[in-house]
Amino acid sequence: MDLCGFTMSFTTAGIHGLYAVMACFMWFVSLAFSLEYMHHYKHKAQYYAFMLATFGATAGVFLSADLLTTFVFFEIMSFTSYVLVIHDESKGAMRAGETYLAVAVIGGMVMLMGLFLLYDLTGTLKIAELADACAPYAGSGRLYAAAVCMLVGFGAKAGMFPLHIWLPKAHPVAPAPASALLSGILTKAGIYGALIICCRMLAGDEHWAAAILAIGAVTMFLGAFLAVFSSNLKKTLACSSVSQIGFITVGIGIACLTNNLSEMASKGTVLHMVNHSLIKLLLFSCAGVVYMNLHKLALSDVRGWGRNKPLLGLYFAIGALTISGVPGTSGYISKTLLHESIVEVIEEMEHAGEAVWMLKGLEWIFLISGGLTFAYMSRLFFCLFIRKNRAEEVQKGYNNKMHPYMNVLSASVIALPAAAMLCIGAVYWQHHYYTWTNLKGSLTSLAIGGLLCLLLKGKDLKELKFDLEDQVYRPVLLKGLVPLLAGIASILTGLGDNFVRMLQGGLLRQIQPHEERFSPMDWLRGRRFAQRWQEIRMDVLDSANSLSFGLLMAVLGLCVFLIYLVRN
Amino acid sequence: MNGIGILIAIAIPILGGAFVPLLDFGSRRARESYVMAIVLAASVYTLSLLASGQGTSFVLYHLTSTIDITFRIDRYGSIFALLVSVLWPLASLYAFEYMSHLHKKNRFFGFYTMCFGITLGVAFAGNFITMYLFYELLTLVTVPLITHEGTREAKVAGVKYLVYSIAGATAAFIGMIAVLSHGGSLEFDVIGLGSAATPENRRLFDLAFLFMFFGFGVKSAVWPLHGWLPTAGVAPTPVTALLHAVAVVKSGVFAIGRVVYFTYDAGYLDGSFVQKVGLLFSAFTIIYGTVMAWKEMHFKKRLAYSTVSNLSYIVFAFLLVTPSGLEAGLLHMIFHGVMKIALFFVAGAVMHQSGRIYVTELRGFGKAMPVSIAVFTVASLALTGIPPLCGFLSKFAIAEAAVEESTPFAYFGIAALLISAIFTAAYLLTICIRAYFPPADFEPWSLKSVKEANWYMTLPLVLLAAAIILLGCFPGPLMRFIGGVVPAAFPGL
Amino acid sequence: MSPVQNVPAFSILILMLCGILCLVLPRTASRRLADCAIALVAAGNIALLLYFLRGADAYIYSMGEIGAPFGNELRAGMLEAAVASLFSIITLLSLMGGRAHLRSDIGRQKVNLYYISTLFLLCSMLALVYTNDLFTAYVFVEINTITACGIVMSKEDGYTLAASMRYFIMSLVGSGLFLISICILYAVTGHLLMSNIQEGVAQLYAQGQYRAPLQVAIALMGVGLSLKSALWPFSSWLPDAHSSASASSSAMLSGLVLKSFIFLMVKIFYRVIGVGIMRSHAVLDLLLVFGILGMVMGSVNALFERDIKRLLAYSSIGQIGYIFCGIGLGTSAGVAAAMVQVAVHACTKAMLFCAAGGLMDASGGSKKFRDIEGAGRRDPYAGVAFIVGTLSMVGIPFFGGFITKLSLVQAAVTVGGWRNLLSILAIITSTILTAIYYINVLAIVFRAPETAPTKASEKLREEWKKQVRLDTEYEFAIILFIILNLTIGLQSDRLMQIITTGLSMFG
Amino acid sequence: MTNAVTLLTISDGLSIQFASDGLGRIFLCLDTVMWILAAIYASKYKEHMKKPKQFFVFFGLTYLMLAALSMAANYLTMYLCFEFMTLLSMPMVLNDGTMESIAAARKYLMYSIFGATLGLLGFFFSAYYGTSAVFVSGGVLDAAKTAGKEGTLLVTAFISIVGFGAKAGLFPLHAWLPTAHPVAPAPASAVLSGVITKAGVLCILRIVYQVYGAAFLSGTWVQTALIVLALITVFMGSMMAYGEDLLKKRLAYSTVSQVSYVLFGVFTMNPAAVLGALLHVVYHSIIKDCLFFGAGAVIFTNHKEYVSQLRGMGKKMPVTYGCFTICSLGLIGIPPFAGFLSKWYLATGSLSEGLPVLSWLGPAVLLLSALLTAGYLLPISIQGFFPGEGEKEAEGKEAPGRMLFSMLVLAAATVLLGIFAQPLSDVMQQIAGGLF
Repeated sequence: MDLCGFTMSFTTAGIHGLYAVMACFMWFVSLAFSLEYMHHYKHKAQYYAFMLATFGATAGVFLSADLLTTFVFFEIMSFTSYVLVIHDESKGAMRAGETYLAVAVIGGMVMLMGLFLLYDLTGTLKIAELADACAPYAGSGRLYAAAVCMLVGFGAKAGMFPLHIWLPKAHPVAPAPASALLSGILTKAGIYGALIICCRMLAGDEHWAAAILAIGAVTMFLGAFLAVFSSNLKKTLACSSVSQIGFITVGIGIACLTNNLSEMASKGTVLHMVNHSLIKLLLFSCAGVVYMNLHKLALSDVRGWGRNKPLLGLYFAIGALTISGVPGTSGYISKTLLHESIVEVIEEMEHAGEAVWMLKGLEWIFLISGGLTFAYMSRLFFCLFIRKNRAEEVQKGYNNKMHPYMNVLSASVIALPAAAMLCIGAVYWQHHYYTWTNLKGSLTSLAIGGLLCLLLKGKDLKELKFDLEDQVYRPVLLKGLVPLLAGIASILTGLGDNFVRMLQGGLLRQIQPHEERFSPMDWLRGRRFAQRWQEIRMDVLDSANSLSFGLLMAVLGLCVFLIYLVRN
Repeated sequence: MNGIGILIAIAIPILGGAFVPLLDFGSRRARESYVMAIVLAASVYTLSLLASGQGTSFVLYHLTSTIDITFRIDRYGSIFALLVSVLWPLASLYAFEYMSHLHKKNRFFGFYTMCFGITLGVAFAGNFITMYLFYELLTLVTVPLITHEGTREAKVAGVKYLVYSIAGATAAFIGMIAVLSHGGSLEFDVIGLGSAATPENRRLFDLAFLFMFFGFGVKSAVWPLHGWLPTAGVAPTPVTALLHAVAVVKSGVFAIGRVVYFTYDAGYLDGSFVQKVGLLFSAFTIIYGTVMAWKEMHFKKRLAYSTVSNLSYIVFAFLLVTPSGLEAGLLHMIFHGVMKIALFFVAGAVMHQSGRIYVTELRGFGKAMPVSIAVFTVASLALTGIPPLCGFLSKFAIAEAAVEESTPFAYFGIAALLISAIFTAAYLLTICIRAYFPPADFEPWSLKSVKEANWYMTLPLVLLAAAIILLGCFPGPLMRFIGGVVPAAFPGL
Repeated sequence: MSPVQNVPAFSILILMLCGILCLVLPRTASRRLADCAIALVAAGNIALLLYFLRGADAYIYSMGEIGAPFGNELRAGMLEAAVASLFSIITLLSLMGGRAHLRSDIGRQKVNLYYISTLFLLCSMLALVYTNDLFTAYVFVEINTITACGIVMSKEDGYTLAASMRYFIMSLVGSGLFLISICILYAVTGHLLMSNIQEGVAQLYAQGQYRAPLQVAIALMGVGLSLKSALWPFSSWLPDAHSSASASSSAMLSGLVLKSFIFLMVKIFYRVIGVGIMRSHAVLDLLLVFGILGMVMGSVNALFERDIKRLLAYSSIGQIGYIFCGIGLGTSAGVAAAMVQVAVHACTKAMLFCAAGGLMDASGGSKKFRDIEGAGRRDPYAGVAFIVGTLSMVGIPFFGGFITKLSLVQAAVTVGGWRNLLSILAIITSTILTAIYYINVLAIVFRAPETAPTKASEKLREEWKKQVRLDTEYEFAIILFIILNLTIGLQSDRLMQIITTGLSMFG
Repeated sequence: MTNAVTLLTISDGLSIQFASDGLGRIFLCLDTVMWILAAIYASKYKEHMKKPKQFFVFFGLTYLMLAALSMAANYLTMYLCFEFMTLLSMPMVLNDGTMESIAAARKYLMYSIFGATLGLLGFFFSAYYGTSAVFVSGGVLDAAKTAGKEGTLLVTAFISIVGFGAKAGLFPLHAWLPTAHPVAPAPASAVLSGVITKAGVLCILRIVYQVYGAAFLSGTWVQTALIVLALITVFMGSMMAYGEDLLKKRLAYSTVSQVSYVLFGVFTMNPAAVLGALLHVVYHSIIKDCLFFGAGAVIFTNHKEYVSQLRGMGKKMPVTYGCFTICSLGLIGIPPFAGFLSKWYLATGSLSEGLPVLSWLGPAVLLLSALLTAGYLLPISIQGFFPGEGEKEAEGKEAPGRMLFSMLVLAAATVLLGIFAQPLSDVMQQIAGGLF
């Protein structure tokens, strides 16, 4: 179908189809939940319109067969989702929206640049043909440039390390169903792009894979670290999304390293993406319920609210366990797959005799962040459902279960993702996943998690002072770069005008009416020595007429004659 | 029609003019009809001469063995005569109205009409001496016209004009005699120096050329010697319009054309040092003239400086010493004459009706004097070089000739042309803007006293505007008439 | 020996005779006698000129029968005849032109004396032109000096006496120097007749003897005659003398007296010392330089003048500079140019002085510009004469001035080097300056009275207008002058021929 | 140019001829459509003007000259129409009669005439060195005559292009745009920046492709210099717009930068780039006119000039702001809307042309400028629609019907041409191909 001036092509093959279905499911659940959530919210019409628009765009992104179509829907998705973010127009929301839009637009532009370079290099943007189109240019700088640009674009949406700043800010302010979708599906769109780059364009390129792994590791650890220290319910979940994206990036990195041969890596990545979407849908829904009733999200306020709400506790527990990768849950399976793929690569590299210490480090970070995940999830669970609120009367208020905290529809709807996760866990209940080596990995991370949880239990951790965006990005960009460029531009603009003004002031100055032009004669006449000269002339004239002057001149003339003639 | 016709054509205005101060006319009407009769007779007769008498020559008097006063109608001279005889009746008609409130009309119209005859003399001169004679007489006759108003300023302008012209004429005279005494021929039908241009006296001929170039350059306002033209702006408008835009200055340029094409020939001058000097000076004057015109806020002084620059257009074209250069120069001579006289007439009309002489005081005149300002706009568009009008044609022809020459000096000339076009737009169109679009807070009643000039003044204006437009769109016949010069000036081709 | 050949001797003798007769005759008779005598002499000289024009060659006319060393000789050629006839015509016209002034200036009883000195003045000038003997030349130089001072002193007001006394002393210095140089020449060559001296000098130069005395002789000769003919450094006496004299006398002085001495200098240089020696002689450079200075300084001073006669006097210095510049160029073309200027300037300056006289009559006798305003309208003859004079001075074709400028420039251009450049520059500046002050005067003379500054001068002018008496003789003279100038202007071709052939016969 | 109609033959080399070719037709349709919409808009806006009669006279005359310019068949006619268009459009700028507007009009006149005169230089040389007076795709230069003279001809080409660039807001001579627009009435500034700048682009297209010829100019220092100038303008325009608070001046600076997108495409002399340029001509006219109409509507109804005063107006003027937002998105180059396709072709054309540095630097600068465009256009719509609940209620009412009509048509065009761009880009493809 040719639309927008070029042919748009769509496909439902493989991952495209899978994720399209996932998108539909996610949207169904969140819309159903938001019926109740939005009940007493303002601008409902605007909310539902843009939710549907975002759904369309996201579906388009997943189903598109060539990168150009992907980009088209990608942009639409960015803008429509922006409206969701700033839905309740609070000051925080506006500022977060601003950051979100800036990152989205910058990411979009850089990705477009990547597309240009790629199109110029290979001549085609069809995803299917990309693999063999990029093969001849394997190591060339232009391919790397294109890939980097596209990675920046997709990475920004996915929330990878350098451009993750908008995620922790955007989700808390967005309405719960929206933030569920944001972290569930939209990040997956980013990952979808990253997947194409790594597994289609640069499959098997060590340098590229190493970079991806590095980014993945950093994101993984950073996300988890931030999550542990956040004191807001939704902010923790957002940071956990960042961390989970880190896990998936590592998976992609491994897949790219092994040139798509390692089946475990690719299966693990896909499975983990699915798991993460469902988990975030579940957890954010729970957070939504909490916000729906209390309109507060800070952990200190919400503490102890869920003590007498067993159903909510169950849902939250399922989510927490899956995300921490406790054996038996689908989370465990995907994490183990990823972990095993790393171990497999290490052995292979050891076998080939290359340096392996880097991958070993990666494995350890994998395990530690797994532990951290378990730590903050359990902290949430304990805070929400186990511990009592510090203030007695608040706790009493929470306890008396007079009105239902969520109606039947939303309860059943939230149940769906939980059920889906459990059955995935069940489907993969084959034995070989539970061999000792696999179990050892997850148990070590759980142990670390438990240890940390004990350490931090009871203490209220304060917010991290350091915030990458406010300290680094905004000052560099707004205070440094923009004024500099603005200065250059104003000099350039002013060039023409100042030149003309300088000319008119100096060389071409117009002689105003009745302005006396300087005339040398008048000046001379006015001078003092002019009168003096007049008198001198009168005396000279009088003397000139006297006889003596005549004789003097005659004598002088005679002398000149004689001297001159005698000489020659 | 033997040569005597030329003498009659020249004699009618000179004698007619001479009698004007002597006869005492009953009324203004009588004098005007007499003067107009004389001028019309002379111009009609001249035009008939141009049509029929091409090539006839007439020796009036043998001054010495080698020098005599001869008249000849050749194509080059007849172009200048055509311009003058067409514009003089218009200028006279204009002058009747303009001079209505000035004193000493008899004397003014006497000299004014004599000047017509003398200019025709310059045009029809057969050799250098005759042209020099009429050239000098032209100076003497125009001095009283400049000092007509008798104010101190006018006297200073008159003396300055006299000094410049006499100096120029003498320098030219010396150059002429140098050429004559070294074997060059002063007759205009003998082209070039021929055998006389031997290598050893080449330096002397160069010096003679420079003397003549700067001698006649005074009248054609080449840069260092242009001082008199702006100061002569104080003269009454018919004088500045006709003399300092058409007759006097054009005779200077006409004489330079004679020197370049008829005394020296293309073979001698092409690529020579003197040509470079000439091109350089004229190109610089083009720029100098327009820049000064932009700086000057006095209406007539601004137009005078614009004349300084436009004259150097013609000098530059002549000095390219190619057939297309000659044609371009002549074309601009005619077109500039028509355009500039229109501009001066408008300046005169504004001054006559409202007494305003500075450019900044012309706000809102578009409504007060619609016809004059409309003609002014047409003329300034033409002078700026907007295509359909005639100014563009001559500018294009000059640029084409310069491009054909393709030497660094020629390119400097083109650059000068363009810069001057920009400045012309600057100093003329801003006046039109002020006149037509006064600011919102402008009270129209302040111009209530200013009315459009009567038909004496507006008729010439309208005719000139029509001429500008017609010459711009249908220059065919005129360009063919000018084309006839090339075989005369370039016998080889 | 056709009868015409003895015209030179007869004209000198007749003038002497009539001069003496005038002493005794009553006023009107002496006036008529003087006029007739001058007219007769003029006719004689014109006949002689026609005789030469028919192709006769120059001849020596020995006075009396005595032999060479003691006898006296006259030499007449075409140039001498032309100059002599011109001088006599102009003297006649000046007398007629200035007649009205004679009555008012000189008073009744002294008019005879005036006529005597005029006749003797003309006689001495013709003698200088024709003489071929140095000592005779000295004698007539002395007579010339005395008579010239006579006609200046005749006006008898305090200022004129002082001016003429100053003129007299300076002239005597000049003639003294002239006498010394003649003595040296006589001592060196032993002869007094020009042709013999020339041979003597040629021999001396050939043998290289007496180089220094000869140089001194030439130098003194040059200074003496330059002083008499008012070359610039020696001309400080001229402005007072010529401006204070009455109209006819200043006309004669400016027009003729100066020119006669120049003619004598040319004759001595070319006939006594010889063309060969003179061609490269250093004195010519001096004459050229002083000539150029004269041209410029004369015009500059005239520019600042506010009195019409002084202005004309200074303009004479300028024109004399022209002549000496021509001589100084050294070539025959240069001398021819000088001779043309002599002829043209004589006519023009005489006419201008007579016209000035007329203008002064029309403005109550005052010479100041303030009063002369509009005088040209009151006395049209003077006005027209002034116009013709200005046009000629400025050098408009059809008038005399043009041919002088033409010939001088032609001469200057053929001469190479610094002379060429210097003279051309001088010509340009002097032409400009001349044009300025003449046309300035013209403007003043013809300015319409309305613009005159004060009411009072208005009434004054009205009466002056009434005073102008119809003086037929004066008008007749002015008309003749104008005709003379126009003929010189138009017939310049024939004038040039006469001069060139005259010069070729000269040596 | 086939079958040229000769209006007037002045002399053998000079004649005023008209002929319709692909390029001319695009510009003619563009002018006509824009003029109709502007006329509808102005019919309502005239209550706000001081001298409406004078405005409409010159409004019509300028259209006449623009139509003639697009149909001009030779250099002389093009120059003639160019000059007259300047002269006739100048009175529209000083319609308000304030001293400031007169000064701006004079500045506009002087810059344009300066540019036109530089353009004249090109005419002189092409008249002499060219074979046929009429425009011929691929250049009219006669190989024999220009054998030794390439250097000078390149210089004249550069000067005349920079000259005509004055009208198109190219860097050295762009200063008149930001001064003329704020003072001109809204329909005038809409037409002035939307269509009249395109006249400058048309002239440059004619000179580059149909007088000197792409083959003659491509690869030379002239091409690099011109591209650098275009890129400087692109960057400078958007940078200055980013910092400008006066709405119309911000849009003027945006015009300066957007028209240089087109010039960048023209100067890269690559079929795809030229296609992008032509598309951008159409898109930019549509979008910029709509933006100016929006700005005019805001000034007309609520007399608010500055962007900082417009917080929360979106609620009060939903339609205006809706169109404004759509067009801003189009201008930024967000895919579904019109702006994206032209940027796509410009970038790919430049990259495929393969000039040493400029091939990638060009698209980079274009995207940077697109980013800045987002920076200065989106905040207006955002503050308009989402003022944030703290702000007090902004007062103001919706623009009158006729104004909205024009804006709606243009907004619709932006969307439709964005999505169904294929027919338009095919036509442009064929024309762009014809130029080489």
